[in-house]
Amino acid sequence: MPPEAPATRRFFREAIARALREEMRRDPSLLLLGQDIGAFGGPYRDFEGLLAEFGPARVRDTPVAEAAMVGLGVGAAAAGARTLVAITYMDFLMPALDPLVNYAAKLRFKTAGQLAAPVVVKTTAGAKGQGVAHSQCLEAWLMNVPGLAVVAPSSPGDAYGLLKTALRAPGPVVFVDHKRLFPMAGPVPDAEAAIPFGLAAIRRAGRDVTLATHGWMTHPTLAAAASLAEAGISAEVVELRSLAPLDIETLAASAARTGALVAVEEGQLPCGVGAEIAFRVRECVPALAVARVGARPVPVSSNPVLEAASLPDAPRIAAAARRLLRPSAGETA
Amino acid sequence: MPPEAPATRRFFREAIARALREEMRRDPSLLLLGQDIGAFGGPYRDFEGLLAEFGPARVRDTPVAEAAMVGLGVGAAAAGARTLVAITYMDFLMPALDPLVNYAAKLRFKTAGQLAAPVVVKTTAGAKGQGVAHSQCLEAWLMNVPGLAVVAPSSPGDAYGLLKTALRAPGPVVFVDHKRLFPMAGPVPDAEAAIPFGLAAIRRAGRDVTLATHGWMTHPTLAAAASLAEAGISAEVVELRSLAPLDIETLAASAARTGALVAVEEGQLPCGVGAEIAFRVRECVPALAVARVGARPVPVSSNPVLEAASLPDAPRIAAAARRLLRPSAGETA
Amino acid sequence: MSDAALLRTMLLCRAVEARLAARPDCGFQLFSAGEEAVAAGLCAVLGPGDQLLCSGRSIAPALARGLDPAAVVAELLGRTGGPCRGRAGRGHLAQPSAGFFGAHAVVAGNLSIAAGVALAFQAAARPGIVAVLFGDGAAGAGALHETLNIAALWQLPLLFVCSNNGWSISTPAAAHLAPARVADLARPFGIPAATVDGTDAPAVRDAAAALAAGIRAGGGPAFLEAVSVRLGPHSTSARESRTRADLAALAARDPIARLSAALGEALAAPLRAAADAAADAAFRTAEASPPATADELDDAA
Amino acid sequence: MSDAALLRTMLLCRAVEARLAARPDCGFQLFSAGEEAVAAGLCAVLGPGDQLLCSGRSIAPALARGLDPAAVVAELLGRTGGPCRGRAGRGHLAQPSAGFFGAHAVVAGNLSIAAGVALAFQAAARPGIVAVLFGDGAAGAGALHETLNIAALWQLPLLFVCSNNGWSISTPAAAHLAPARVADLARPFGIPAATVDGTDAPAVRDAAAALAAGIRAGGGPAFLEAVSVRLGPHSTSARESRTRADLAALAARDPIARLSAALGEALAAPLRAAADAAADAAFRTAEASPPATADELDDAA
Ligand SMILES: Cc1ncc(C[n+]2csc(CCOP(=O)(O)OP(=O)(O)O)c2C)c(N)n1
Ligand SMILES: Cc1ncc(C[n+]2csc(CCOP(=O)(O)OP(=O)(O)O)c2C)c(N)n1
Ligand SMILES: [Mg+2]
Ligand SMILES: [Mg+2]
Repeated sequence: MPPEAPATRRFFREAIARALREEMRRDPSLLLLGQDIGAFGGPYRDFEGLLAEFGPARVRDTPVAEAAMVGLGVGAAAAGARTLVAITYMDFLMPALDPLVNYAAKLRFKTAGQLAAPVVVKTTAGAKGQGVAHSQCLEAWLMNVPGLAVVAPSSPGDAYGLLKTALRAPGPVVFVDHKRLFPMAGPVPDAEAAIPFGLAAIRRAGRDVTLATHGWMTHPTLAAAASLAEAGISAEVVELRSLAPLDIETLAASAARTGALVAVEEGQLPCGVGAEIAFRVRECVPALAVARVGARPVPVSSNPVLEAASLPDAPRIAAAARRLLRPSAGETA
Repeated sequence: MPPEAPATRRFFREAIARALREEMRRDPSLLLLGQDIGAFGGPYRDFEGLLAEFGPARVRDTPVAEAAMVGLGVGAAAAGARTLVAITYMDFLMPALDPLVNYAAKLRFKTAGQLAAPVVVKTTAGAKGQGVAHSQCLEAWLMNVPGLAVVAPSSPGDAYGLLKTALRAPGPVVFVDHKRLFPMAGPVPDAEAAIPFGLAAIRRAGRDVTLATHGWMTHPTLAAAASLAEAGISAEVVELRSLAPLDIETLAASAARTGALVAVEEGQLPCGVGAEIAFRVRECVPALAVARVGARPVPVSSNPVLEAASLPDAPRIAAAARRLLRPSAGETA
Repeated sequence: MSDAALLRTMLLCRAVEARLAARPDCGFQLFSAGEEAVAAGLCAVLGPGDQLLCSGRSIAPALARGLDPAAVVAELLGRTGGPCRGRAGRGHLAQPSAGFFGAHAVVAGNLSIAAGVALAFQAAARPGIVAVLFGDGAAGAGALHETLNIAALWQLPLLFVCSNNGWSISTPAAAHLAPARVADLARPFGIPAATVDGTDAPAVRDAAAALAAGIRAGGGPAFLEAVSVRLGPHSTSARESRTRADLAALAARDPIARLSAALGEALAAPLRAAADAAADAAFRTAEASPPATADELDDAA
Repeated sequence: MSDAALLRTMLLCRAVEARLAARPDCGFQLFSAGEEAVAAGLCAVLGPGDQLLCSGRSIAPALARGLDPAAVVAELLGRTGGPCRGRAGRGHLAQPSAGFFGAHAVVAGNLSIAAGVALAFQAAARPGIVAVLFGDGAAGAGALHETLNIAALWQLPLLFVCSNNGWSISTPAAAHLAPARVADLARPFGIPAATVDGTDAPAVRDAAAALAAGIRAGGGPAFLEAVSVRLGPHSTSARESRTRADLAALAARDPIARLSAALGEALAAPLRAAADAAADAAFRTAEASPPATADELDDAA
């Protein structure tokens, strides 16, 4: 949204509920499927009020059957409805990858356009005290699949705008939020507004290094930029927002200005988001100093000490930037 | 294997069957689970003879239930057996990622070493006329998961040696073969020999460019190197063999010598194997020309014309190398 | 649909598959020989407002659903005259405008998709029903359980049809499926279920009609198990795993021979000739269609 | 195990959970209050050679299985004195050496793992059985179907135990499960199944004993549904979705009150005091155990 648009401070969950409500009103074919999204309003209350307004035929509580949930959402979308399927945690997307990847992502191509699957799979990534099978970030897997769009907001305003676009997209979209975003509040434009996919946002301008990230990690990355500023390093923070399509132009332009790129993600590094954006940016900016920051190669424990130790945070991000800019300094993360 | 070891020419499937047979004899706890691996001998006959020798209690035909197959294999492995689960095509690994990634890959860490899951998931990647949901290469997803080993041979000898190591590994291993490898024959050492994980192999020495690849793509890549040689370009071909762990030393040493790296894979490029090895090699060899070659971002059709058009082949690999070395030449793939 | 029409449909399926099998360039195919009565009997009760989904064993289902045989053959041969422009082939053949939502080559992968189509029908108050055809092998997959449960809870207009040919590739049902009857799987969910001789086309039609009527009347999902035979090997690339004696016993259950005998050679012979002619014509038309070219890929991104 | 011993076990579970719930640093927990009779009754029939697997609602199952309460509490508090050194917490608590193969917080995720453990037992001709405890929510997952089928085909020594507390978070069983009785899901597979009042610990024990005896005698898998109650909200972070009246009705079915009443206050009172003392001691010991530090991660690669 343009910064001057009138906006009101809303919780992340409220922004999601508003996007859903508006799109449910606009598109009577839109169905919502998910565990505990009806009377309960969703595990994070981001579906609150929707059952009351739209009724149980359009807001459907499902069994714990992620594979079938996504299969139904995809099938209904292919048959003329539009659907949003809520998969509580991204770890539980695994059983549902078959309908999403083997069917939905292929559908438009394989039927030569006779069918398409305008389904939104909304799911929650990342760690917040729930342990090894409730904390993973699988965005990179999804970016690897042609035919899927993948978006990951970091703020209520973007969640609102990106979800609206997702709910109007011609094919499957995975909308990835994060457990730590739900307690957050931030400005959401008062007027109806969708944010197009494929547009990164510069969250902080800087001259010395570009920090690229997405989703929740935007916040520790901004904190890292602030601490770098105290140390006299001017960091630009680029938030990707849309992972597929990827806005390499904005990122490469920033990296070309700063000459250095640190790719930050909460997920695992090998074949991760950072590996991809590093490759793509270097295609545009060959002489670039590049580093990446991500999870340590260990499962994410529910133990708060171990969880924190395994994931990137502002000090580690800042340390990576400092190391990149002054390779001789020999700091450790 | 050292080249001088006495060896006999065997089909790929025979090399696999031999590794299985030897390990079944060595380790009486080893169980094989898979669809049609018993009397039928496996879809590619790579299980032939095993039922006859080891009986139906150890060589078990399963229902078409990939999630449970891997779950059972993992659970039995955790409980003191050793298991190999055959998942016919890698596309069908999707429903089985929950037990593999959410359970097996975490098990040793989360139980502080009380349990581990020495399971081998053997599966077949890649395209050969079977269409959009039977052709995918998902190695990059697996490399993204800490706690999984991933290997991908390109020859009978390596299949034999890597499978033996997989069947002795302390934790979960995904052994990825390829539909196009089964008709191939090649030398397999006469003496029992395992190939350690984490060792890449230089398949052809060269001076001008390093072509890095794995699995079936090794063959088109070698063909590309041969055609480059005719054009006066000396290409070194490094076959990774083991994707996790990754032998960056061998690859970086080659890239340091040649100054140029083309990463070749059959799978999709975004967050792919090439993105990862490019990043890792550049950490060691900063001033490096890098390109990657992979599938076009489209589903892989069963239509032979479309299948061929969507995947890398020797001419495209060679063209990418030429473009990388002579950026002004402006050739197109 | 009359018994003669059922025979006509089955003969067309057989004739098309036989011609395809004879071609060296036929590609990777799964044939329905022996299972035509399931496709014909089921499709006899589906109307234009209904949709059919099936597994990768799709040729007979598509033809029985009434797709233009020339277009089906064009698709199988990778020609742009196919409804999917030769991109999908047998494994993913689809023509939703003709009520054939499509094949999906992932075993059991179409079950929840079909339930989704039924959900869209229900949500839009569309009158049709959705039928999903799958094999006994698919019955061991968790997708069936999840889909039965949701279809029952939500009373979706969905007809589950299992062509139980007794085999999942080389594995006999006794080794891959504990229940003696696949239809028993529907019962805990309160879903009406029937088992019928799947080599008896009129019997399949009548059983399907009864169940479909219940669905159309708002009774929610139903389940039909048709006990069929697979006369040939699993696929064009699979070895035949059954003995000669087994195969001879199966051949005696050929649904086409059975209905031909019932209707009499005087009626069957001209139908056979017509089917052969229709199949020949379909191949001629299909071969005149241009093969797909790499340009198709430009449409994918 | 005597009825008094069942009560002792249940009281210990309740006392430990109550103390945990009272701590501000308790983390994300799922409690078993109301379902202790299922854990206690089931574990009463498991011997040292058996293994138990369960869902993320693991505290009562672990304690009922006889794990050292101090070690369990240490694990829950993230201390290195836990069997998993504080890495696993409630969601993945495990101590296989004590017959507790472990919790797994993915709903239905432990079913096929448990069947694998049973397969290892069978393959090694080990005499024990494996029990897997899961909720009604897990019964809608395909994993149950696939595992029932394979367990039946291979006659695995596996006892399926569903603690049907009627809820999957906020969703009542009527909205997430079509079958009226979860145990009915086992019947098509020919698996012996029983439904028992899960708030009656001796009844659970006796039903489990009968089914376990069948498994030990080589009869293959069995299925026990225990109709239980969840007295509190789904988790420490979930809102309570039920009305006060609902909760009051559930409280009347408290398995501990029920067995206490049956055995009489004279017997129950000292057991309660002993459980409280044991729980206090467990917390004291656990708190003396050093918290896990980041060094644990060095062991992961
Ligand atoms: C998920 C999955 N696993 C395995 C396969 C390989 N496969 C193709 S057909 C088939 C047999 C399925 O048997 P059934 O469902 O009875 O169908 P039929 O072949 O008898 O028509 C198998 C295992 C697949 N396509 N999908
Ligand atoms: C695959 C999966 N989906 C969703 C969840 C979130 N979740 C945690 S517990 C739970 C309820 C499960 O209900 P039930 O099986 O009846 O167990 P109960 O909580 O009643 O003990 C859900 C949906 C999960 N952990 N795993
Ligand atoms: Mg079959
Ligand atoms: Mg429950």
